[in-house]
Amino acid sequence: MTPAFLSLRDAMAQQVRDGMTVALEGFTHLIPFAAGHELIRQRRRGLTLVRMTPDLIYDQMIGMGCASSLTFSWGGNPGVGSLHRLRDAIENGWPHALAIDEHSHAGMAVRYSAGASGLPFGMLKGYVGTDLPAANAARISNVTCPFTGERLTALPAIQPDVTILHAQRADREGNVWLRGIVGASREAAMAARAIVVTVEEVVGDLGAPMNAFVIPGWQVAAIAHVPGGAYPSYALGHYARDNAFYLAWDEIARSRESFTAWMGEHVLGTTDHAGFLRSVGAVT
Amino acid sequence: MTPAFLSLRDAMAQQVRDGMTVALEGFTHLIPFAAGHELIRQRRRGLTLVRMTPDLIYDQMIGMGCASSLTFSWGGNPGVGSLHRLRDAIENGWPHALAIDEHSHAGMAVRYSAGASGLPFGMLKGYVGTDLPAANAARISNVTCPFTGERLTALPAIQPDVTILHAQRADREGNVWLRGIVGASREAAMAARAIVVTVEEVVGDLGAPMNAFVIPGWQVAAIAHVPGGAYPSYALGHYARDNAFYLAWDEIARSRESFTAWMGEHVLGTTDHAGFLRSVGAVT
Amino acid sequence: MSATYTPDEMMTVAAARRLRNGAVCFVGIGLPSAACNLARLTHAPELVLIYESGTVGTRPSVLPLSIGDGELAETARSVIPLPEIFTHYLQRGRVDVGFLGAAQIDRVGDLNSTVIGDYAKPKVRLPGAGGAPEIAAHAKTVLVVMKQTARTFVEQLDFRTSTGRPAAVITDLGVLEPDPSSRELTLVATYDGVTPAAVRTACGWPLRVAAKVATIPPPTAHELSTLRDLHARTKAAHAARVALSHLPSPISHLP
Amino acid sequence: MSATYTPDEMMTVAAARRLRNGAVCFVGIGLPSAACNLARLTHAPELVLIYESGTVGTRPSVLPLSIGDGELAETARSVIPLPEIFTHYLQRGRVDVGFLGAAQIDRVGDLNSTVIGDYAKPKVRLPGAGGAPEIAAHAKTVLVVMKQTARTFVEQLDFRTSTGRPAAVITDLGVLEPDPSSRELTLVATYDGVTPAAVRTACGWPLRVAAKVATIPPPTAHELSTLRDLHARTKAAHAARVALSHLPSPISHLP
Repeated sequence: MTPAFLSLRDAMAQQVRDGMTVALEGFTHLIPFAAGHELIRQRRRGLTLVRMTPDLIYDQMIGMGCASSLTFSWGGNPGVGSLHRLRDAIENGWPHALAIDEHSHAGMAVRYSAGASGLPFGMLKGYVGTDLPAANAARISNVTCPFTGERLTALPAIQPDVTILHAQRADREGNVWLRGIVGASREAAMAARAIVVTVEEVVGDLGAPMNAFVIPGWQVAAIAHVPGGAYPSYALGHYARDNAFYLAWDEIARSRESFTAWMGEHVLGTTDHAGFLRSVGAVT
Repeated sequence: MTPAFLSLRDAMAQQVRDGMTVALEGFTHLIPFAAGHELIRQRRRGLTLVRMTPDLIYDQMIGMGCASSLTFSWGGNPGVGSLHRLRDAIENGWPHALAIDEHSHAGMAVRYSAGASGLPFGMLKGYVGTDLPAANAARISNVTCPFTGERLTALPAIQPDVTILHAQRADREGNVWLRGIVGASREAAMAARAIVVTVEEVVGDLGAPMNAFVIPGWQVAAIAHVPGGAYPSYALGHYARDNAFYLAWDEIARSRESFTAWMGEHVLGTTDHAGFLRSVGAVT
Repeated sequence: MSATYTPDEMMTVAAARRLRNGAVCFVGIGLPSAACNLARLTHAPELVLIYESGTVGTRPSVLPLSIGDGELAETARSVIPLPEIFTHYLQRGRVDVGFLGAAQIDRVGDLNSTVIGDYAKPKVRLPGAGGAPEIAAHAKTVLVVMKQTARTFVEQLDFRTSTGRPAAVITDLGVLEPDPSSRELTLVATYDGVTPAAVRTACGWPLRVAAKVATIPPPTAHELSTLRDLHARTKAAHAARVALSHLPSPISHLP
Repeated sequence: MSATYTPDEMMTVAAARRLRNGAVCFVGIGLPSAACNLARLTHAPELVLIYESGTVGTRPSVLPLSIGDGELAETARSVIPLPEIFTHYLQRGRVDVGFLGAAQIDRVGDLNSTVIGDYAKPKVRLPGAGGAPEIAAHAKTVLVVMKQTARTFVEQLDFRTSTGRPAAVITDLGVLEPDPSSRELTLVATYDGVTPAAVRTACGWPLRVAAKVATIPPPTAHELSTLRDLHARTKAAHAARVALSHLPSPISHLP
């Protein structure tokens, strides 16, 4: 049936509760920043956050105290350097301790794919000879091929309570079309118990070509219409990645004080994403 | 690098040799009939044929004695009934004995996906309580999830020597675009040691939309330009499935005599696919 | 009220009525496809049809002959790789209703579509499993539609292709459902004019009959005309030979 | 002939020269991306660049800041789901050259990009593995590009993120290759004006030096201008703030 079309505030309040396992996916492209900011405004706590690349959005959510645990595979500011809030949480436990469940990209892809496929685990040729298995022994194991005897690395499936995506377009039936770099978004969505999507636009006819990445509406729990919802990440065909903002974030997030002040002014100090965009000068 | 653009005859002669494991894939759509007919004309022998649905093309190849073994998951004439030549080979060993390696669709998809992923096996929740494992014990086994203890069915990967596909379009770099129902074609292609493609048209600019199913040219061994190459299967956007031919095949293939006469006249009696199409009245 | 109808038509209508609007159905070719599309064209316009070829949310105007006809792709919400149909949809538990047929069924609803006779040296080699074992295992509700004869409803399957424990078996004579405790298929309803005794005769095991056997109302005029229109459109579409016009010459050596 | 150049530029040029035309490269962000695109814009126009974001056969005109910039998607031959990059391409053995950097490297070429200090209580938490372990394991040839200091070329890694046994380590001082028998990284070439003694000083273990150390020719004028143009275009592109014009109002309740 058709998903609920809700305001972003209602969608987040209805779908995400403290203590849940939540994946805000999108690989560099289509990162659901607006949804993450709304979760910060709603003061969610104790979340297990899952993302291949935590990126600025989880740096912000971790720094604001939303997360008790992080599952990830590469935790930097791409092309810039560190995620200072992520580092502060792991190195110093600020604002509180953060448990980590760390993998490689290939491993995270396998875990999402297994979850999307309804399998309890997935496997890959990887991690062999590295220190990853010892560092995360509870979630890295082995299986032996019953035909060849080859030993493979086994990883448990990820099935988030909620996967949140941003997409360019939904139609009025709630079918969602993602276009461009999709990362592991589809797998993260199909793995989830509930799928929530923010979109740039809602149209009558989706207009997607044959074989496009379309998530059928009957699988989607809620849709919020949030233009600019991926900013400072990007939405191909709508706006580019604000690389200058990613460069600027390095300085903003470097100290607890400047981070807290910035979040207070631009996220907690605004009531919705349009307000955030005006506040940081992304719209005039 | 750019693949070789060859005549169909040269492409088949160069890439397919007796005794190889060959997958002519395409699920109902884009079945590479022209390539199969050319392998019959070249009197290939001892092939291990792999296809989820043998369809008319393998009925023909088996009846003409090309195959010593068949790996498959559903061997009927879709919506019509039996594949009489496949039945005659299994039931009576005509024209000679045919070994079979039988699975479900889900199992074949898992086997191709494992092959495409470079894994020695794949797994699914399936086959439990059925007679399939006992019927094919060498190729159906089990693994246990190291995290949950759940028992899963394990199947060996398929990596064909050659996978042959038909597609709507290639560009002059050899990039190939498949549009519409793709079945497990992509997985069968990525699993293969060599990929050979017949196409409806060769163009300067592929014109594929973002996220289309494109096989990069540098992975393709050879391309043959064969308009109508999927007939009596179909190529979306070019021509429809000749359902009337599929209905008529039931009578043609029912007896060894009528089958042999038909193949003699229309396949062995023609030198190429254009000749075949004229011979069966598909072009005038 | 309703015109004369065949047992096949009654069976298709009875199967269609089982589908609630909005359900996600994994559809096989033949009777299941006819029943699902009849439901979609009558009481269940938002029925979601998934065919194993990779077409999700398709709305064909004629019944496909094969499970991958172009009609299915062109009217689908989404056309995806076949492996994802079995992993992301079926195995992940995103399918409400799976519809199956078979050559043989036994008293607990297990199915054979593989061989008659011995597997290694079959008397009749049937098409085989296709999507059936996993549809049977993973759809939340499994429905079986097949004509009932003593030759097909058997005491002992020649081969167990699928084990599905169907919620109902809809035949051309009536409807069987598993007994709540023993799981044995039991006659719970017949069509107008069919006696339980007639149904028992057309069964290879001593068929149990429920204490109260319902009578399923005959097709309505609307159901019947919709089904017949669908079949007529389908027959016309499949009879037409395909001609490839303006076939260009192959180009042998290109770049 | 060639203008003055920096050690970074020399390192990038030396890395680019290692790539033969037509090779399939799995590219990381930073120095590897610069080297691969320099090669593509000079001697290897048919180099196939794969970024882990899912872009296959991409031809960016500016270097991406992130591994998933829109520029990569828009200039790619194919944009596919990320899991397939790791399964169908890398793990299946369809990648010729994998390019890696790291925070630490040891004498056999194993790499650390995870932590400095103890994993459970790190002194410096680094970004982590990303695609590195599988690039190192599955690319037919692994190349490492990183600046050489005694602090980063270490006797003992703090954490083994990847074990790749690289075919070559290209630094800002020269090139190390594994000794054919011991597999220990050995200095085989230096840049113009760099002595083996200087390279040994910038290494945390007693670096072995090959019997014959080659000298790598300095960047040509063409290489240097191509690289500088690329960096200039990139810097200009990344400095521009993005403004979302004509943002429509959100619609709260739709159908």
